[in-house]
Amino acid sequence: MIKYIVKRLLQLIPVIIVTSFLIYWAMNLTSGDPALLIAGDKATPEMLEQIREEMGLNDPFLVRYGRYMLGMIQGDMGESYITGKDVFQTFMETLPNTLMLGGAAVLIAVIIALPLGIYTAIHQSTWKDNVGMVFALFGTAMPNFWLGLMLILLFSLKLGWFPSGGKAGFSSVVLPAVTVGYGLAALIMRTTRSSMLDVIRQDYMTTARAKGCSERQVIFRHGLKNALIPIITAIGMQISMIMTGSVLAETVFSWPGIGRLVNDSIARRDNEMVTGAIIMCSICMCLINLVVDLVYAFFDPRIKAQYAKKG
Amino acid sequence: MKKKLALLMCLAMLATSVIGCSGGNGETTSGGETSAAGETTAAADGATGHKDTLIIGTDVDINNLDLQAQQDQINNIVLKNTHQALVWFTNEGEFEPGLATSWENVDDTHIKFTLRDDVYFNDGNKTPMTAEDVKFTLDMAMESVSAPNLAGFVSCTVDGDYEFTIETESYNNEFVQSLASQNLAIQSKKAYEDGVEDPYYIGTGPYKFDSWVQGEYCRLTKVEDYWGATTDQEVPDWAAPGVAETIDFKPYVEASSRVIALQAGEIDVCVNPPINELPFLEEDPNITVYEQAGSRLFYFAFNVTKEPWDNQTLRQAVACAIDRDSVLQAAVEGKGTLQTTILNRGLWGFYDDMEGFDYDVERAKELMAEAGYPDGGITTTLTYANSSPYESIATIIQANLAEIGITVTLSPCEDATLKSTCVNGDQELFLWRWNEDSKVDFVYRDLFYTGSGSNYHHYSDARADELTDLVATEKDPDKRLEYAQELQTYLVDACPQVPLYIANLVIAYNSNLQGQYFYGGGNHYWAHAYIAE
Amino acid sequence: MAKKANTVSTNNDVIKSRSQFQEVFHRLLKNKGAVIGMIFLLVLVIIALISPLAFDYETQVIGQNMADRLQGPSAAHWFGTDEYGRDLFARIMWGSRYSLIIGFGAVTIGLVVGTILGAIAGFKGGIWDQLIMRFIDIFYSIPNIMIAVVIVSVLGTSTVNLVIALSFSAATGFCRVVRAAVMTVRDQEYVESSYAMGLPTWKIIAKHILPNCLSPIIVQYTLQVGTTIISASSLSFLGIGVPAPAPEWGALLSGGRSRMRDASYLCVLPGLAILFTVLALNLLGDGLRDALDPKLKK
Amino acid sequence: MADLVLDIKDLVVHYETEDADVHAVNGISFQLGKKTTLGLVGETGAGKTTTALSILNLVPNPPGKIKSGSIVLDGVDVLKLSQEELEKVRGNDVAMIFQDPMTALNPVMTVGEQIAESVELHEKVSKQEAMERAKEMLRLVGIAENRAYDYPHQFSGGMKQRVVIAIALACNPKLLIADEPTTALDVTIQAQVLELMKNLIREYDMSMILITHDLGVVAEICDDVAVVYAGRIVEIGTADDIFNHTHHPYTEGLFDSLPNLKERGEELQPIKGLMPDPSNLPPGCSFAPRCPYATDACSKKVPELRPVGGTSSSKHMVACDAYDDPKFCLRRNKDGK
Repeated sequence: MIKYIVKRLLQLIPVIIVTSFLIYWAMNLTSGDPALLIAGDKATPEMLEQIREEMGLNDPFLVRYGRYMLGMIQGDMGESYITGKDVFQTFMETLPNTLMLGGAAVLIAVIIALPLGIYTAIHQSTWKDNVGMVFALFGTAMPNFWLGLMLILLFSLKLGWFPSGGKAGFSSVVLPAVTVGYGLAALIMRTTRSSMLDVIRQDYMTTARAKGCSERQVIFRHGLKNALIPIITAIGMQISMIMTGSVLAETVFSWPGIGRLVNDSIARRDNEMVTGAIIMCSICMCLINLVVDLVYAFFDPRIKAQYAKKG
Repeated sequence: MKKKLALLMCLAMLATSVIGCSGGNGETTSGGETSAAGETTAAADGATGHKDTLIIGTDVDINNLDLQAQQDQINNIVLKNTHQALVWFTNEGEFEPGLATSWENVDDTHIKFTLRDDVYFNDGNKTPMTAEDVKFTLDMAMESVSAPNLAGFVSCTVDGDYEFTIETESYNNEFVQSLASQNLAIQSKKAYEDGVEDPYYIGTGPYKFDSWVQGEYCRLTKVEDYWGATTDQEVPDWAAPGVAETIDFKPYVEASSRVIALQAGEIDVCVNPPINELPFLEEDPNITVYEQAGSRLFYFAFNVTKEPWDNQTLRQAVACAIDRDSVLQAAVEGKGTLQTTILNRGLWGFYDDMEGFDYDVERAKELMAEAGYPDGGITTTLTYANSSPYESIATIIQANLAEIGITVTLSPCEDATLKSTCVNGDQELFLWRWNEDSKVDFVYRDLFYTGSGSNYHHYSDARADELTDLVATEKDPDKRLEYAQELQTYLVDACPQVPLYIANLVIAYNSNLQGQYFYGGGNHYWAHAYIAE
Repeated sequence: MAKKANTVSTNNDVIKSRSQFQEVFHRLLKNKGAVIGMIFLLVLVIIALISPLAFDYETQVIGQNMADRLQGPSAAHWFGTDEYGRDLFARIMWGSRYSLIIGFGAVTIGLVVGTILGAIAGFKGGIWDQLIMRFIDIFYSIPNIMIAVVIVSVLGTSTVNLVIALSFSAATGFCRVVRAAVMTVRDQEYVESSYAMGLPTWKIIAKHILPNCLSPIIVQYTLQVGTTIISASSLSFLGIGVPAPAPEWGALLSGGRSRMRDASYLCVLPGLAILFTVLALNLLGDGLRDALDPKLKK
Repeated sequence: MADLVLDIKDLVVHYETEDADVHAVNGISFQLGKKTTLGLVGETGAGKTTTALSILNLVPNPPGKIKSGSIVLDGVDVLKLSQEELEKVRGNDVAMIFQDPMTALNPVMTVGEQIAESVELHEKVSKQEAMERAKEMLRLVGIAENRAYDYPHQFSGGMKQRVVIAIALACNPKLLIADEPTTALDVTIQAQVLELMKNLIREYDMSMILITHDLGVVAEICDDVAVVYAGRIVEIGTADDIFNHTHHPYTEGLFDSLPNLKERGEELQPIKGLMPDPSNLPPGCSFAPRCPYATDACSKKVPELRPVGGTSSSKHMVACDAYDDPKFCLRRNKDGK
């Protein structure tokens, strides 16, 4: 098993290299000159030139990229042009916010989606099923920033239950988490329903009933455990959606997360910060996918056997 | 090596935090939780009956608190409370003694200053602030991004503990005023030499830096043993000790949620509330909406080196075609003032009586014919930043110019792209803004002088340059005023840009707010503000 | 599985045989949701086609009359007017053109690119497969909004650039689906037999493999259009979508968000337009998935 | 009779879907005594499995509906039981073995757990005791004890069927229903499993219903045999009656379509025609369209089971009106095979 994990971590290296090259190259192409942003409106051309020299912006792209990667290897991801703070440190400061938002969103999504998915699977093709499906379809169809605005309109404006933005304790994470979570819940619910439908038809469910298990035991002890694998895959795949969803939720709710950090940095042409943040994003996602794969083994002995054999 | 270990260790911690991110259990707390937010409790302080914390909701993220390495207004607003400059600039446009009690011109190129002798830094061991610190700060500034603020500075010689002389390249009326800019506030030489971490946090102001989490909040705490409180000498108002225990600056980038946060009591001050939501705020009894004339000028401009905009008459025709009233209405719903001159309102020598080019479509058509384009037939692009007022302004100007046969395609882009496009002179028409509330030279020289970095019009005219220099160096005040007025008339006629409107300063705050000190340009002074109870 | 005539016998009448396409269509019609979806999309396409005739772009869609600014929905203006006095109903109707063009445009490009990549990866396997899949994983690990933001800031903001930016994430989706479908089909006996018959590779791909990947592709296409329309509106929300004064739904929504309190219809109505369009696409997509995949019959 | 384990009276089960109304079981009745094994024989789709599932009231509910009839198990009518009572009966008094061992076991639970589960359900025992019982059952069906902690995917097809048997017999039920237990296995394993089931039945003096379409298996194991066609029993009797004194033309057809080792080269005569479509059965005797002896009368009335008498046992009954005419005799019996 450990060997498998190490192998997966090693796979990160090519991902980091290619990602950093792509992003650095793309950011290099973007119009707009960082020196201008740093020096502000009153800068004289000579000063701009001096800043560019100082920061090595005039060097050819490959030299700058090489220097950047050299720094990366020594664990130094460079400083942000604008704030002067170390990229890695800023990222680690903002990451907990995104994880908190992402975690709450996944939690809300799972709390809504699992029972609803199972419920609609059990009562297949009845009106209950259709209502559940409409709920799911609305989730996937609704642009989540629009949902965010409507939630603000209703819950913080009219009812005043939750703060409308900013990060201040738990109550402030609720609306953004629902905004990101609802889209997630819709996808997870559809997967839960379809995987439960497959599982319900399996013979071992009839065996369980023949043993005398109650309907509840059959569904939850036997059915759910088998259905969890595709559901976990669905949640795993949604991780990138959490990051995307949160970029928008963070903008609407002024939530200081990675999405907004990257978005602002791109606007400010803060190349080092953008490249560093996106690399760390992809590392996080690869790690999360690895964790999801490991969770499989916990749930499905057949996959654990493969790891043992392969690892 | 240490850093690499940190990187790996963080990756592991990150993985575990993902699994165990139980921190995110977003169960809704009991409904109706609208008490004043913010971690510190709202215990009333006995003496002057005010709340402990003052929370200011800003519309932009604070990005860099190293005084001389940044140029953003939001950073300077925060730093104004922790650092003090040699010269104090009042919100009526006057210059009063700051840390420097007096100064006088020894000759054209030398100015002698004397310092207060009772000032010390908030570094815990009350290191006194001396001329050495001033010299160190100014020399450091010349190497930093803030060098333009000290245009004309040659050197600074220390004459005694509390005296020093600055040598300038030539006589300049406004040199002393530039010492009032927040980037040039005096920093502690000892802090830098002792290798203190982030030495730029050490200042002499009534508050000192406490903590800053990017995107979340920036917190300043009151300095108990502040020099202004312990000195026996007479202390000017601006240097009085602070009142609230802590001041928090919280960014709320989304305008509507900033306003809701104010109404819900999460923040005490809402900077730049969205104009269309003001009626809701005015109805609210415990919120005051304050409005005063501003100083930020929004303008529409030409790249005068680009065909056909090098044609002065054509530019004047376009100036007459722009309906500035509806621009003002669409952009800020009338909360601003129109003007003809190119100088920011409230600056010395502001002169608006020249004839100019008011909205007059007939005259515009005549000028078009005169310029050689009787039926227009020009197609051009208008480049502007994709943030809020510009889009509405661009849409209106597009419609206005269509009426005189000029088809304008809109090309919005990010601020960064706009700036570099304009500096490289690739743009044809563009929208931008300029905020200046102290030095007129920063307007004439920076915007219109040949070769200046911010001269996006790429305008170059010997007469204009000559007048700009005269305004800067003419000692006789009457003559200087004459030159200023002639320069403004000349520039308006040359019409490299069409000044659209000066946006009013609009700010909403908790009605119990006391001790605030507002500036037209927006860089307010919060050191004495508090919420009374 | 050459075209197999399906025998459908319903209560004793003569056994009718139908081509595969009619069979799918028949099953599709039984799914109420899919029918609603199809009807809505049809209406939308019609609106998109007739809007240039019904509304004159210059005067009604982008023309300004500050006089009747910010009027609520009324008889004159069914959806009310925005802050420049432009009729919201006309703008939303016209906006359908943008959403459809961006949605179908980006996904079609994605389809072509993705299918080619997927077919190569699935069919050739080996190092090709590794190369392409690693590349896709990279795009997959970066959130697609961020990719789009970077691309748009490189190319500049315009509808065409937006379509290109959005076709990236569409392509990754198709590549995965096609690769999976090709892989399953490749091992079937009839593919081996066509090898035995000496058919050239590209013929095998065209004649045998792609037709059988058709159903997952169709389903992916329909669902992907929905997601792309949402991404387009998200980019407009972030300010880098279709430039003003084009009435793209995302731009309308983003413009209306500052008016949430005093003119909430400016924000609600474009949102509903996006919602129903994507809902219709999803209903149709689900209906197609059930109709095309007999195994999933209830 | 006192020692009656199971008494089914004209059980009717339909599967109602939008397209059609499938009459799977159209009035099946039979009794089963203690320690006897009844073989239910017939082509696929004749309603054998549905009958078995109805005994446990396990017919999948949305489409399947038990129209009428009673199933008295040990004196209690199963169809009248509430859900809780049913759960007590299933696994305890009556247990079932399924056809395909590959999918009959829960892939994510260890074999030991799955056996222990049925023990825990019916007897108030601690987890450890249940596990011990499970190990004991495994040993009984010929699987090493320490394999209790392995997962189903680590067992071969034959071994899995043994586990299913272990699960069924965990609470030593009175009646065991085996739905084509060996069809999915290859021949050698088939013999071992059958041998195992024969010993277990004798040892636990259980009665069993064996559902199969393999006459060889029936001959080896079953005491009585019931031939099922289109949801009805057409002939029932002891194994000897059915094999040696076949009376119903369908049974004769079944035997004819079997290759006979003695006379090689004899041409096989499959029964002509196809199984009738259960959603619209032909009128009268549903075998009439394919019956070589059919007359017009056959398609008028549904033939009832009538005792055969003669040399066969008292249990031997046949549902064929051709026997109204006493001289009627199957071709098979004429040659005295």
